[in-house]
Amino acid sequence: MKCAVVVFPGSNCDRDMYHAVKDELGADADLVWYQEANLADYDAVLLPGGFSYGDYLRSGAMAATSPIVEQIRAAAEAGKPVLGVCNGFQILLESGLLPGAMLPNKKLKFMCHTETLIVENADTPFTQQYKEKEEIQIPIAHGDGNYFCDQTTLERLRENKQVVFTYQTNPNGSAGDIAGIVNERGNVLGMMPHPERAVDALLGTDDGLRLFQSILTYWREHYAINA
Amino acid sequence: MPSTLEISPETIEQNRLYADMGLTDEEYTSVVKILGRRPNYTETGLFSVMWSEHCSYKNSKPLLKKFPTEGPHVLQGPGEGAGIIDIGDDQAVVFKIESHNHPSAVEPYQGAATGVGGILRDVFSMGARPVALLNSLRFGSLERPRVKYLFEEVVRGIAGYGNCVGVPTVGGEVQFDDAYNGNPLVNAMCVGLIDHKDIQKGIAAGIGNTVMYVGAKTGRDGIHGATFASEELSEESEEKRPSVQVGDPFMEKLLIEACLEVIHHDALVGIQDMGAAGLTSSASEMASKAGTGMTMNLDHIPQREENMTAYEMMLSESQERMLLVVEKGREEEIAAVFRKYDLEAVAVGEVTDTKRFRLEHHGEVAADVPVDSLAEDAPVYHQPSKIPEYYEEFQRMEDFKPVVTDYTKTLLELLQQPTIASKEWVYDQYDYMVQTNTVVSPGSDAAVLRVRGTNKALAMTTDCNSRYIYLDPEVGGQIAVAEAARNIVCSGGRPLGITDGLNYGSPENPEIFWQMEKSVDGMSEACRMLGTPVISGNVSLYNESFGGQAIYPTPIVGMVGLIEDVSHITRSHAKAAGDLIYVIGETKPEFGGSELQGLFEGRHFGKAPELDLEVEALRQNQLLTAIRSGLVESAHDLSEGGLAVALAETLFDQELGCDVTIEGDITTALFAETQSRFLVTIHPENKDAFEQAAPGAQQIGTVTDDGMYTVKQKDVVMEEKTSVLKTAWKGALSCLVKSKA
Amino acid sequence: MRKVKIHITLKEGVLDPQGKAVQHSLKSLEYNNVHDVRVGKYMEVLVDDKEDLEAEIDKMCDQLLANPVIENYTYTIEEAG
Amino acid sequence: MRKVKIHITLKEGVLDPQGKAVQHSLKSLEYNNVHDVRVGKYMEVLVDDKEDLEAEIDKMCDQLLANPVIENYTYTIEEAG
Ligand SMILES: Nc1ncnc2c1ncn2[C@@H]1O[C@H](COP(=O)(O)OP(=O)(O)O)[C@@H](O)[C@H]1O
Ligand SMILES: [Mg+2]
Repeated sequence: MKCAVVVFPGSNCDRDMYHAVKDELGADADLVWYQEANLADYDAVLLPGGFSYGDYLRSGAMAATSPIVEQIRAAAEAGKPVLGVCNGFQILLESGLLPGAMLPNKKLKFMCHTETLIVENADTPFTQQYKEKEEIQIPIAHGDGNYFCDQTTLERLRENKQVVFTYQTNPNGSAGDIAGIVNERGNVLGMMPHPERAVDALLGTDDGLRLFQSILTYWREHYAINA
Repeated sequence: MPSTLEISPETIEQNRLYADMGLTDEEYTSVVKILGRRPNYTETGLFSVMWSEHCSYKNSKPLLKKFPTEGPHVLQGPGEGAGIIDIGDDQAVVFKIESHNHPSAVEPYQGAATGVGGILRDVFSMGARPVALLNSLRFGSLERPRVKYLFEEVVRGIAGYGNCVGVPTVGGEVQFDDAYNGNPLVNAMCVGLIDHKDIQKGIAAGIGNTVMYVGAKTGRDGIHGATFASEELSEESEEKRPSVQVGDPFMEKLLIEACLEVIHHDALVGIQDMGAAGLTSSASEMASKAGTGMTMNLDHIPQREENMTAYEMMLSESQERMLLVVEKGREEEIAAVFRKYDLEAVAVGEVTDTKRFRLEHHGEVAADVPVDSLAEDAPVYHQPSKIPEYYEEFQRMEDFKPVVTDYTKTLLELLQQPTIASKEWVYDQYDYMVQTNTVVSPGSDAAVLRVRGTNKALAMTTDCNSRYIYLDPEVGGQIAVAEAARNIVCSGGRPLGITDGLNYGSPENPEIFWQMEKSVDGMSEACRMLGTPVISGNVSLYNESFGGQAIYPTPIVGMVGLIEDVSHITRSHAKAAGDLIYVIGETKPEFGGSELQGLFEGRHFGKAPELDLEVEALRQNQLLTAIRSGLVESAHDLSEGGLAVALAETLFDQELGCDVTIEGDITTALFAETQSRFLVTIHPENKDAFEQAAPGAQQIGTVTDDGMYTVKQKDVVMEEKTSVLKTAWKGALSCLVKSKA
Repeated sequence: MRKVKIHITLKEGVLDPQGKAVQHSLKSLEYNNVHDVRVGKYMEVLVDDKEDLEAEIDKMCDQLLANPVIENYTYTIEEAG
Repeated sequence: MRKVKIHITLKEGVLDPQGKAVQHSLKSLEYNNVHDVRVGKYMEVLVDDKEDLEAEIDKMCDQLLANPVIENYTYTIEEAG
C-alpha cells in the first residue's frame, strides 16, 4: 500500500503522519507537496494536521480551495481510503467532502492532552481492528475542534453509523460528542484527535496504530489481490 | 518622491537628537571621531541601535566574559545565532534563550508571540531544525487585573505562535511575585537538532557575492519609539508612528521549511535572521564577522508601507525576515527554492572589500560607515557596583523561624500558591506533542524528547528562583544552575550546557550592577563545577516599572542534557505502591526566600539557603549513576515548598498514597528549602544496590495504594487524601485566573 | 477602485462561543444591561471596479470568505478613498 | 433595547497577516483585481437603552472589546428589531 501524505503550506503534522505510516506501520509513504502531487499513484490519501495557511480566516478554508482538492475528491470517489486528521479534518469539512463545520472550542482555548475516545463504529476501513465501544487513548491538540452540524445532519450521521469516534468527556463542545465521522460510503474519515501521535508506547499510547493497521488490512482485502 | 525632509547633521548635533535615539554625548562624539564628520540622520540611527545594550552588550560584556564557554563537546559558543553542543553520531543540539519583556509589557499577545518567532529564527538560521520551545515567565500578583491580562495573553501568544509553526512547547516555568507587578518577564528558549555538516554561519564572505532578502516585507514596526518624540517628527502624519510588531507564524513556518531546504544548496554562503535592529544588525554583523564590507540598495527592500525612509527601513523590526549571502550569478537557484513556498528572495546588495557599510536610497548615499564601528567597536562600560543596603541588613538578620500550627492546612495553602500550583492551565494550551518526540511532557522535572533514529534523548528545562538571587545573588546564581542540573539529572540526563537569560533592572544603578556581577559569578562557579559551559544567552536590562522599582534579579538558566539511552528516562511521578521513598541530602532550618516565608510574611528576606557545589556535584553524579543502573523508579528535586510539596507532587499522577516518617523539627523537615536534595522512589528489591549507589540517602517511607498522604513522627503529623491535595493544586491557577479581580 | 465592506456573521442557531465569552466578560465587568453578543468578521477588500463586481464578490464569499454551513454574509460597495 | 454594531479594525501600519493570506488566496483563485484585504471583527451587542449609552459603549470597547494598542473601533447604535 502506498500512501500520500499531502503537505499544504503550514501543515505541521505531515512528518509525524509519514513516520507513523512508514516506520511504525511499515507501509510505503511519500510526503507530497500540494502543488505537485499526483494522487492517482497512491492507494490512500492522508491529510495531516497543522495550520494550513496559518488557520487564517477559518481553519482549513484556504487549503480547501486549492486544486489538489479535486484530486482528493477523485480519490474518495474511487473508493480509496482518505483520512483527514485535525487540520486535515477541517479541510475535508471546508471542501464539502464531509458534512458540518468547525467552530472554536467552547472555552476558546487551544487544548493539548490525551483524551479517551469511544469507537462507535468498528466496521469501517479505519476501525476494523477496534472493537465497537472500545475506549482508546488518543491525543488532541486543537483550537477549532468544536464540531457543528444541524440537527437533521446529526441524526442522519447517527442513523448511517457515520459517527466513528466520540469523546468520553467532551472537551470542546462538539455536537453529539463527535470526535470523528466518515462519509456515507465510509471511505473518508475526518477526526480531530491525532492517531499518528499514538503509535509508540514510549510517547504514552499506541492506541492509534490499529487505525493505520485497519487501513492496511482493508487495502489488502480489497485491492492488493487484484493489484 | 521622498516626502520626508531629512534632518541635517547640524540639527542632530545642536538639538542633541541623538540622545532621543539613545546615544550619550560621549558616544555621539566618538561616532563623529570614527566618521571624521557628523553622522547624518540614518547613520545616527545605525549607531544608536547597534550601540544599544540589546545589540552591543556594552554594560554586560565585562560580566559575560566570566562565564566558562568552552568544553570538549562545544561546537559553537556564544557569538552566533545560537550555541551548539555535540551529542555524538555527527549530531548536535543547538539552543538559545531570548527575552521579550518590554514588547510583552506593552502588547502581551504579540510581544510573547514575536519573542517565540525571534528565538526560532536564531536556531533555524544556524541550519538546525527547531525541535522544542520552552519559556520562563514572571508576573506580578494575579490579584491585579492588568497582571491577569498579561499572564493570559502572554500564554496565548506563546501558544498561538509555537502551535502554528509546529514546534512543541515542552516546558518552562512561571513564577508570580510582586517584584514583577510593573514589569513582566517573558523569556523564550528554542532547542534545535542539526547534523554537523549542516552547521551554517552568518557571514558575508566572498567579495562580489549577492546579499538577498527573504520573508515578510518591511514596515514601520517597532522602530525606536523615542525618535518619534522629537518635535520635527511629531509634525509628520499619524501614520508615521512606529507600530507594534505583529507576528505571522504562518510566514515563519514557510521560512523554516525553505531555509532548511536552502542550507543544502551549495550556492548559499551565509544566512542570518533579522532580529533586534533588523536589517542593520544582520547585515553589518555578517560583514563584520567575515572581514568584508557591504553595499545595499534600499530601493530593492520589499516594503509594506509607502514612502519609507532609509532610517525607517534600517531600524524596522518587522518580523519573519532573513538575510542571505549567495554566490554571485546563482541568485535564481536560491530564489527558486523560496518560490516553492511562495516566498520571494530579492537581491538587495553586494559583499564588498571596503570594510564599509554603505546604503543607497533613491540614487543617493544614505549611509556610509566603517562596518566594524557598528559591531566590534561599540563602547564597553564598566559600571560601578555597590553592595545594597538591603543585602547587608538581610545578612545581619536572625534566621526566620516560621511557626506552623496545622501542617496539612499549610501544605494545602502552599500547593495553591500560584508559583507551586500545577501549570496545566498553561501547558494545556501548548501543543507539546507535535513532531512526536515528546517522551516526558510538561508536568515532570525536565521535558524529555527522543532523538528519532537513535536510542538517545534530550532533557531540557528552564529554572531560576529569583528570590534566592535577590537575597544573595552569588549563592542564588549558583542555585539557579544547580537546580536546572538537578532537573536534568532527575530525568536521567547528563547536563551538557546552558543558555542564560539575564534579566535585571538598570545597570547604571550600582546596587543593581552588583546584583548582576555577583549572580554571574555564582552562575559561572556552578557552571564550572557542574561541567555545563554557557553556549549562548541574552541580556535584558532596565526592567523597572515606572516608579523605578526594579524586578528581582532574574538570570534564567536554560539547560539541556543528554540521556544516553531512552531506558534511562525517569519521571518525577511515583510508579507503584510498595516502592520505597528516599530523600537524598540532609535538611537544615533554611526558610529565607522560601514559599513558606512568602505565605506567612508576604515578602522575602534573610539569608538564602546555602549551597555546597562539591556536594551538589557528588549527589548529582550518584543519582545519575543510580538511574542509569536501573535502580530508580522516580526522581524529583526538592525545591519550592520543600519535602511536603515534593512528596505530594510525586504522588499526584496516579493518586497514590504514602506512609512517611520524618525526623527532627517537623516544620524544617517538611517545609525548609535546603538545597541539593532529591526525593527518589525505588523498587524494594533494589534497596541494597541503591543505598550503595547513593550512600547518604535516607529511607523515609513507602508508597501506598490507599490514596492517603500520611506523614508521621511519633504521632500522625499529616493525613489527607492525595486526591484532595491534588484537586487544590491542580485547580488553583485557573481559579485565580477566572476569579474576579 | 472600490472598497467592499463585507460582514460575515454566524447563522442563527449556530452557537457562538466567542460571543458567549465576550458577553460573560462584559457581565463580570458589571455591564449588566448587555443581553446578547454575537461576534463575526468584518473585511475590507480593495478591488478594481468592473461591470459584474457584485456577482464576483458573491462568488468570492461563497467560495472562500464565508462558510455557508455556519455563516451568512452581506456587503456594501463604496468608492475607495 | 438597542443593537450596537461595532467594527474593530487593525490600526494603519499594523501588519495584518490574515488579510495578507486571504488576499494571496484570492489571487490564486484568479481574482486578479483584488489589491488589498484587511480583516477585522464585527460585533453585534444587544443592550438596554440608557442615557449615557455611548459613553458606556466607548468604555466597553476600550476596556475589553478592542485592543487599543493595535486596534481602532467604530460603532453605530440602532433600534433593536
Ligand atoms: N510556562 C510554562 N510552559 C510550559 N511548561 C511549564 C511552564 N511552567 C511550568 N511548566 C511545566 O510544569 C512543570 C512544573 O514546573 P516547575 O514547578 O517550575 O518545576 P520545577 O520546580 O521542577 O522546575 C514542569 O514540567 C514545567 O516544564
Ligand atoms: Mg523540579
